[in-house]
Amino acid sequence: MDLTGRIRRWALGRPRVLVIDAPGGERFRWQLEDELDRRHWPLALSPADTDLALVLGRPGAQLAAAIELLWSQVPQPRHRQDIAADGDLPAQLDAASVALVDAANRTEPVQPGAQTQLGNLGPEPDDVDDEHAGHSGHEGHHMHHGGDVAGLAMADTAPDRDGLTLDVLRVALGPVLPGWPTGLVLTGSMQGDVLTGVELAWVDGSDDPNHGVLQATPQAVAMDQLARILLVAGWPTAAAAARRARRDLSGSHPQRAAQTQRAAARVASRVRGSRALRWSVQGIGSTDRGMTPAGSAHAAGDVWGGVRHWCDVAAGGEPVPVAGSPRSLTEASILLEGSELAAARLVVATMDLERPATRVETESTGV
Amino acid sequence: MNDTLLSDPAVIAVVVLGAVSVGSGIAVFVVDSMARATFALLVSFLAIAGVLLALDLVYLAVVTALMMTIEMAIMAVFMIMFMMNPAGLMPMTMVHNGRGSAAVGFVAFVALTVGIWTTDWPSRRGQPPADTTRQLGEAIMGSHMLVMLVVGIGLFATILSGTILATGRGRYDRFGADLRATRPDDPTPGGLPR
Amino acid sequence: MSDQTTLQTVLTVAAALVGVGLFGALSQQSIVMVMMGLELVVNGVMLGAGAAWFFLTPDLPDAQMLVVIALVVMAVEMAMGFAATIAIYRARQVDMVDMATDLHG
Amino acid sequence: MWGLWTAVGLVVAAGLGLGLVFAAADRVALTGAGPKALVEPVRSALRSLLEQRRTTLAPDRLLWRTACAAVPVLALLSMAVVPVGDRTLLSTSADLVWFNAMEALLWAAVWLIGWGPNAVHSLVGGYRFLAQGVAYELPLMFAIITAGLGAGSLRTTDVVAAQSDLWFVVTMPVAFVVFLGSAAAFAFWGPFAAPAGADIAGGVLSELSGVERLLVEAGRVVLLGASAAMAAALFLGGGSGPWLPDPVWQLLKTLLVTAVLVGVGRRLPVLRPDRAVELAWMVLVPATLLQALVVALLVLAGAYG
Repeated sequence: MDLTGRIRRWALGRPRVLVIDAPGGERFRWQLEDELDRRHWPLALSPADTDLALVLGRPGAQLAAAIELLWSQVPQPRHRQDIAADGDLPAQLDAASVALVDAANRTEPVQPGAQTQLGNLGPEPDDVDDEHAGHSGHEGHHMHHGGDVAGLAMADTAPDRDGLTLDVLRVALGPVLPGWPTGLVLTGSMQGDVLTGVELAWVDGSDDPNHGVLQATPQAVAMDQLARILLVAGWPTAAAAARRARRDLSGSHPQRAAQTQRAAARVASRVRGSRALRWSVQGIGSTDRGMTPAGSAHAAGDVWGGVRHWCDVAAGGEPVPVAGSPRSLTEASILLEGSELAAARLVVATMDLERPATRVETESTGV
Repeated sequence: MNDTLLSDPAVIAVVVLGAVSVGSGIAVFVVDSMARATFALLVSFLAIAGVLLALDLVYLAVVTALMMTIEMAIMAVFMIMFMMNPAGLMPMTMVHNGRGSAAVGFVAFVALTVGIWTTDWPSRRGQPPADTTRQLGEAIMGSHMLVMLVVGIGLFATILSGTILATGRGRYDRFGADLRATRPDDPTPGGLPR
Repeated sequence: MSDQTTLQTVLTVAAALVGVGLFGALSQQSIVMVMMGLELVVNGVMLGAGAAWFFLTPDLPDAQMLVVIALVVMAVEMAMGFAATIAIYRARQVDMVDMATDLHG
Repeated sequence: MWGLWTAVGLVVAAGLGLGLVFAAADRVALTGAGPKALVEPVRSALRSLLEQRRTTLAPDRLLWRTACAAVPVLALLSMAVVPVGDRTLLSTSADLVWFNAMEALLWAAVWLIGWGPNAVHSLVGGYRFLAQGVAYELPLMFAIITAGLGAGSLRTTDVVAAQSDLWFVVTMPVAFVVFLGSAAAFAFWGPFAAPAGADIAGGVLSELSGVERLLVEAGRVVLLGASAAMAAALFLGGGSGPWLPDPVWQLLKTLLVTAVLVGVGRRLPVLRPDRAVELAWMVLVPATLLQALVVALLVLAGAYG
């Protein structure tokens, strides 16, 4: 093998991975993430950062279309692989790695799509053109003619919380984002980074008949939720620790049960005891506005309450009765109204959202 | 002293930077995009900072670069807030009385230039100090202290009046009509326990 | 180039900046753009003061002080300009000088 | 006297070297993979070189690309006033302000990286960076000026020389901590990484790939490395120390600062900017002003010789 080839292989030896899990594949996603952690393959945050796109499970038609659009934005060299649940995971990842190096050896003239970010993936491809970031004209006032440029609509104005009528952008978040429930799409207006007119919907998700069956202890599920929250909150080292604890919890090593429990408790108490995290997320998504029914899982009603709740469950504490804890999308969208983008991401990551049990055709959300 | 005050490379640098400064100054009003206009203005300032650097006014040059960059970055936010079409995706003109303004600008330039080239400038008086920054600092803290006091008070007044003009909320909005609220009612709470 | 020619060249550049700035400040409709014009004028003043210090009186700090004052003027102009823009916009949804003149109607 | 090009080359090499060290330490702390992770920055850099540059719909390409290239250049320019041994590439009478000005120019560059690609997450990252920049600029300025105040000079070599009796960190602990924190904020790293946060899909970095991502990432770590070296020079006495030659001491101190910065920074979650910004305005600005007052009084009392 020549030197360039060798360098290329070495350089791509730790590809950045975008994991796209069709709903229902949680348990399998855990295995995949464990394997990625073992190999030190980092998770990509955006298509621009991606080398390998791994698709888990069988995405439904709408999700598949979204994945297609996202894939079009990934720069070369790249490789996309559908990971089968019943296959040998390490072998599949090895194959993906080899295929990536092959892709790098071919010089394909394909340009990545000129779409904006994955945050712009709407439920329908047509919606993508409606989102448009900073380049905002004031359609609503003075001599501006509105219309659109490069297929992008100009921004409109609307009253905002500071009493200034400034630009609003139509945005759509999801269905694929890091730390985001795959298949969930948030549409709304954004001023600066404040979201209004929030609507939530699930895209069709999975074609898998085993959809939605997660065979895991509540403790492991809580640890997974914690890992997601920590990723969104920007604490990668703690998120990795939570993933490790999740692996041990979902593994079958009865002889090491006590050790596993101690490790899980350690992770939970580290997160619970973090003053910086508490200071950062306390009060976000607070339900003071009286939107949440009493007895919800979120004792304090904010993200920090949620974090504490998941920590308690993850540490193996008595499973708090979570009467009606999976929230409906309507409830969630009311909670997200008027929150900042970061706050909305944290709130969604903290929530245990109810997924539709069967395939749902989403009606147009009226973007 | 038979040599010139500025070395030849320095003269070339000054002339080139001057041309860049004027060129990007013109670009401010030519480009369609507000983002580009803002950053063209920044380039103009940075070129002038470069000239000041060549003239051995290091502190002033660096402070100019520092202040103007911050100003332009903040201006960028305002431009997105208030400008229609800040990215210039749709070319448009937003001028009034362009001809008259151009005439005024041109006449000012010509008048100044004629004055500059017809004046018999005196030759340099005295020697530059070893440390120009120290010269300025000692002036500020010594002979010209009054100027700095006035400037300081002026800036303080600007902070106050600017905030009062810009904000839409007063203390009655934050602490209630009788000012009795223990915690201010703000759209975003912030990080301090208040 | 003799020193006098260099000084005159630099001052001409300063004069050009003042001219361009005047044009911008007078012709633009948007308040933000008007402010940019004014800033260019002050930019020219700064250049002139710096050149005067170097070529004429480097032993005195006065010209340096002038540059400092020009910087302060720019900062004040910016701050007050934006504050006024927000105030007008809050009241009238207007950010153009032409429309702001209607205020006295 | 060094030749100009030798000096430039040395500064670039020192900057890249310190950046690489920082990146390696950061990667070790982040992955917990042990010494094997030390080569990861090199691998990432090569990977970026292999990668295609991408574009977005209706970007402002000129400003975007220029800004990406500006980030490493500015980081290296700030390295130019860091004293290596007892001299700097660029010794002006206002070194400290120069260092600060390069960080201010970084504002414009990072803002443009967020603005350029015309994408939601990227723009939000740009907004966050500006808010962060405004909030940390003043504390940083006061922290740097405090060191200058103690030395009675804005020249970094004078600041190092003034610490022959007593390291400035003893009398200026607040300034030292604020300096390191602000450096992290300007490189949007660690607890101040909100402009590139995972919640906005990488924020200002979300649309970068290939060479551009490499340039920006390299600029960030070079700035952090340069800041660690600057902190060692301004507050830890630069190259002074027994037995070993000066540059070795300086390198050791820089490595120590790097290790502490990485160790503390990676232990914390990202601080949400809307909260951290209030802390900066209401606590750090008064604290650094008080620090400057204390140092001024000490100067009057003749504590710095």
